[in-house]
Amino acid sequence: MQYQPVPLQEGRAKQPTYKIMTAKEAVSRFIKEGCYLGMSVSAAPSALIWEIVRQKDRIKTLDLVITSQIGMSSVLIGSGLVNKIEMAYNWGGIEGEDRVFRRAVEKGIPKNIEIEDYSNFGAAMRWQAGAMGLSFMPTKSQLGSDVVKYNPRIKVIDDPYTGKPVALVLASNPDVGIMHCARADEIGNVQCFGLYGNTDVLARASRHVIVTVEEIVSQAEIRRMPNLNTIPYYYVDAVVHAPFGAHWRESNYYYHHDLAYGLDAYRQFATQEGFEAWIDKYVLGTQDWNEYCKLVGYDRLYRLMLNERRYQQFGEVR
Amino acid sequence: MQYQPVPLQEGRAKQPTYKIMTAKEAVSRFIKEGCYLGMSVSAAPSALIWEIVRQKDRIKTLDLVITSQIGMSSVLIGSGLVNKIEMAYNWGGIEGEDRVFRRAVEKGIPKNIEIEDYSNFGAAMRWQAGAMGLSFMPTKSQLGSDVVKYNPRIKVIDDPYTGKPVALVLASNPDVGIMHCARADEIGNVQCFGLYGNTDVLARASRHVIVTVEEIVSQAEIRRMPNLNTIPYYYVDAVVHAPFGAHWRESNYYYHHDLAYGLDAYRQFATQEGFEAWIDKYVLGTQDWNEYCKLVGYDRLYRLMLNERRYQQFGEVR
Amino acid sequence: MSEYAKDYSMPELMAATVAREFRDGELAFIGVGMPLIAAMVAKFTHAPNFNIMVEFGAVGPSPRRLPLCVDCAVDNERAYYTGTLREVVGAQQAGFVDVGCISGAEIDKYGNVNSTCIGDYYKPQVRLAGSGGANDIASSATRTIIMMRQDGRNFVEKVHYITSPGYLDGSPGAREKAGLPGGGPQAVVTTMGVYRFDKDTCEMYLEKIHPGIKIDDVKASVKWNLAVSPNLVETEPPTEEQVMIMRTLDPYQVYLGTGRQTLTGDFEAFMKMMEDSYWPMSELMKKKGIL
Amino acid sequence: MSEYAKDYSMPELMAATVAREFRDGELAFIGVGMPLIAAMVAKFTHAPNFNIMVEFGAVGPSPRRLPLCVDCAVDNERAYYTGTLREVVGAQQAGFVDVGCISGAEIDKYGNVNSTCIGDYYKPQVRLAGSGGANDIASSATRTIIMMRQDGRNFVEKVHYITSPGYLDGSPGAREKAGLPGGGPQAVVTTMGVYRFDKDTCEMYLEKIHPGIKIDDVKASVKWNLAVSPNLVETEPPTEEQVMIMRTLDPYQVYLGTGRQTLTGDFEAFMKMMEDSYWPMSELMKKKGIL
Repeated sequence: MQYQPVPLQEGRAKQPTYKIMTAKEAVSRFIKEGCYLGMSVSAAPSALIWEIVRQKDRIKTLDLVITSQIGMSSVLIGSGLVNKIEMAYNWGGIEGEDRVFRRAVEKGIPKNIEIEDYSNFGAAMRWQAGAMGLSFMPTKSQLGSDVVKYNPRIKVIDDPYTGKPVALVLASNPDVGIMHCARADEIGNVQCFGLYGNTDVLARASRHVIVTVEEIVSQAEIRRMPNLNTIPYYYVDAVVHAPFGAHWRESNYYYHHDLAYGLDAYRQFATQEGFEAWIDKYVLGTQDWNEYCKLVGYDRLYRLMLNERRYQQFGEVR
Repeated sequence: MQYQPVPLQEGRAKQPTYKIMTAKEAVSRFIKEGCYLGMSVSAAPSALIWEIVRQKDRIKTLDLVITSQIGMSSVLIGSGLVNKIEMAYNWGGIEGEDRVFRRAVEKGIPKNIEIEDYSNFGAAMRWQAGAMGLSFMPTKSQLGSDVVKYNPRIKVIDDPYTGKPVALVLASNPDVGIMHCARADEIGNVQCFGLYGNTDVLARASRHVIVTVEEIVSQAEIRRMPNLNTIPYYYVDAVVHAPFGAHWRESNYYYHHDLAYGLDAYRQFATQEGFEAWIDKYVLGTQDWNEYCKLVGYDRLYRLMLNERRYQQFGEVR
Repeated sequence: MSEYAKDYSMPELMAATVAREFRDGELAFIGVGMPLIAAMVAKFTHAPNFNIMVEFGAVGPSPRRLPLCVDCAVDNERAYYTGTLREVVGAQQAGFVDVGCISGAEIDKYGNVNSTCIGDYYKPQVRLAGSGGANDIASSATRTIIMMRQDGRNFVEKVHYITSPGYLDGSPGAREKAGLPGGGPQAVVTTMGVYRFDKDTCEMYLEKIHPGIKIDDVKASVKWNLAVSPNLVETEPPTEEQVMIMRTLDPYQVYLGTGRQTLTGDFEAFMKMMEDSYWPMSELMKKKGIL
Repeated sequence: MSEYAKDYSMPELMAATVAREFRDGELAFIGVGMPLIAAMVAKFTHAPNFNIMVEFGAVGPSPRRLPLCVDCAVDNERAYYTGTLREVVGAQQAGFVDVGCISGAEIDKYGNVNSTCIGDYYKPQVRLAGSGGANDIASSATRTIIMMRQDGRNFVEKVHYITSPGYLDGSPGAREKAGLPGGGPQAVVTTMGVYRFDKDTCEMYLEKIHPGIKIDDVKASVKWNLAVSPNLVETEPPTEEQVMIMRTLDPYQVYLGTGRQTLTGDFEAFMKMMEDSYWPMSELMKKKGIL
């Protein structure tokens, strides 16, 4: 016996310190070359994705993990940043066919990407497992289908209790999770309003978390209704104030999907040249999110906001 | 081929119909002899437990499943209703030693009960599994301890991904789940305010759900902040309006724990005679929850409410 | 009861046909597009207590605008519940979803659907969207309704990739053996007719044929030897009221016509569609007693 | 820095000792009782950015009343987060909880703790509360602090039932082999002294002895041959400020004395305690700059 106590381990909790910074700073600090990047869909973290594309020469490659994504992941794919995508769905939704994704998978333009397919629930349960420090979660989705056949990381075992087949999915713990949410305080307590898909578990599963928000609020405002704290501060590394930060997608209770813009973007994405011209203008041609918003037009963004507020406002029935 | 289409199956969703009834009616309708009964702790469903004791000659026996319970489960145990309890903790908390529980386990008074021990997380994940239609959930709790040794329904397997041990807990799907919550509308959309432990998954895992609430509200009020809907209507069979329905325990933002009363009850529970006298007076001696409240005194209940509201009110920082 | 419409389109016929598959009091897992229109038609006509779940975390919305996607702010409008995907898909896995709608690029005679790729999985000729929630619905919903375009090439002997399981190889109890909790496909509604699955053989057969469609054309567009119900009937047309509801909700025919082309890049037209919707939809709801 | 208190009780010494185990910026999993008092003392003195999690679903409460249980409305007061047990215990399993406190009826030299039964599990001489969250903390918290009464009988060679795992059989890597993610026991604070666990042997040894306690009495109250640090020191007494904070928060000594007897059946005394707390606690927080 040496009378040396058991040494202290390092915990994972982020401290309750001031975390507000710019998108440029947050992306520079946390997203490294080869990063395993998780991203939300509700709402889409456009402001951060644009910034990642601006820093693409430094970041070089990413492995993406999503559940479903509509449009925004393809901005990274078309920019040549993505080596691999773990996903349930990557397409255009109402905007239709995702030609950027098709070009990459079918023709290797701008480069080949590897795909790992799941169902939405399978993909979501991977973050659920990661959030709870477990290495897998069971699901009944995916059984009997070719999703299981072509994905060696889904293991079908005999359920130890029932003897019936059950599909296990491997935990996903992204190096960095990026997401757009409604509001946060300065230490990183985050509120999501409306539907938010898997944003809560993505934040819990990720080693580092960058959140863009529509509004910054005080800690007292968070404490007014602690049931609405979707992501407590100990998960969060950086809070970025980015109003309209999900455009052209929606942010519940703030503004809705800019369909006219999304359809037009998808039209341009039909060719790689069109895609690159679009990126040159809207992403590389703007220095930050505020410049992007000016290019789109704050009058336009304000119209989207007014229309959303005509129909719904958090805490009211309109 | 017979050209007979695949027959329709029955779904589990409860319909969006009028569900308000009395505790007497709800207990009569859903809690049968030998019922496998799950109950919440935050808040405690006292009004329903009292009613179950009043109907004990009909119900005869129950198998209880809880995570932790403080005091209220012992009202059922001391009344001789409980054959088995699946649990993580059953004791008095700040009220101290649970003599009712001890008498039953150590001396078979008023009758023997079987115990199945879990940790809180292990017990909670059983309802999580049941809520999602899975037969088990993995946990890292309970490993290496005697909880696993003495509970054959916890299976320690080699994790198929890491090769390390992981403890699986069997899903729990109670016949009936009972819980006390803050507010509900008439079709059974339920809000829990503050901390609510495992009430959400208990409701999802249970075949039938009876909820007592402090307040009945309109569907529009639920829709004002749908993020606060803790238990959507399709899980709920019965809504019972029972203000102060968790006394002597607390109901967040409504009133706090009546410690003076709880300590006094526990003093009386020290002997089986004392317990029975207490039950005769407070439970069997009152016809319904309103009579119980009158016996305790609405002036006293009102003081507990005023004190809670001095310190906190949902939606405010006081 | 409303009269049958004299003037209606094929998408309107399909949406009305799907609407008739939904029953009052049910809970349905609905993506956007045509199934959403069908769900609203059902709720506004024969099924006022019918509610929808939307994948990324909404239950029972009562919107007065056209929802634009499964994670759309509009899905949130006056919903009973909003939150996570795990709530709605977890409820589905546990048996709480009565009916779900899916689509795909290919289907086989046992109702297995492909929405992942055409050609080899690793070197696809055409890469498609992937499962999204389609596999989850097909696995766990109590019954599944499949909506498909029938283009002469996509009703195949064997799909390139089973994204969403139907009755698998059609052997007795195949779904149960695979561990799937849901009941499987109940109907396939296409641009040519309505199909069901035989309870013994699990094989798809033609139950109804759309007005004006010829049986030989249907058979020619199916790659296996299609069975036809001896009681084959013509598909019931939409009622005037059903068509009126569809056109109120989707006046630009975003889901039921060429609205997307119209709106591409036209912000003013799009805003007009979203803004003008409030009053007619509110009036319609009031008339129907929908909250 | 505040002076050492001249007048303090054994529970106050223990609470102050535990408070010193908590570091600024940490997140702690805390039950009620003495650990809660220790946590508040830490936050109000050397660790203003220290926050607690309460088992049934609260994070970072800032109450001005005495919390009465782990599912108490008071735990909710001005919390950052409230909701589920799975959020806080799930976070703990994933490594987000720096430190947790547990207690029990028996402990062995490897820090295994029993709070389930004395005697045979199936026919217990004394049945106790069961694990509650103690097993979860002992399994997954980055480090665990154990608080125990030391009564001459409960520091045993082998506990009747391992409710909360310490270093199990003390063999190298025993916790990791069992699959336990947390770091294990860091200290045991009792009515006699403070113990730590040797990093090689995982055996408990006496590090500090409380003022006025004799080493022979400590050894006599331990059922194995207790190792004593060659650098044994006396436990640091609480400061005046620490004692003042404890007495402001728990004026009736509910957790640190005989308050529960006083309050039994006395509603007026209980209400007075809960009502009078608002102003002195608010003033104390203001002085300390605690939100």
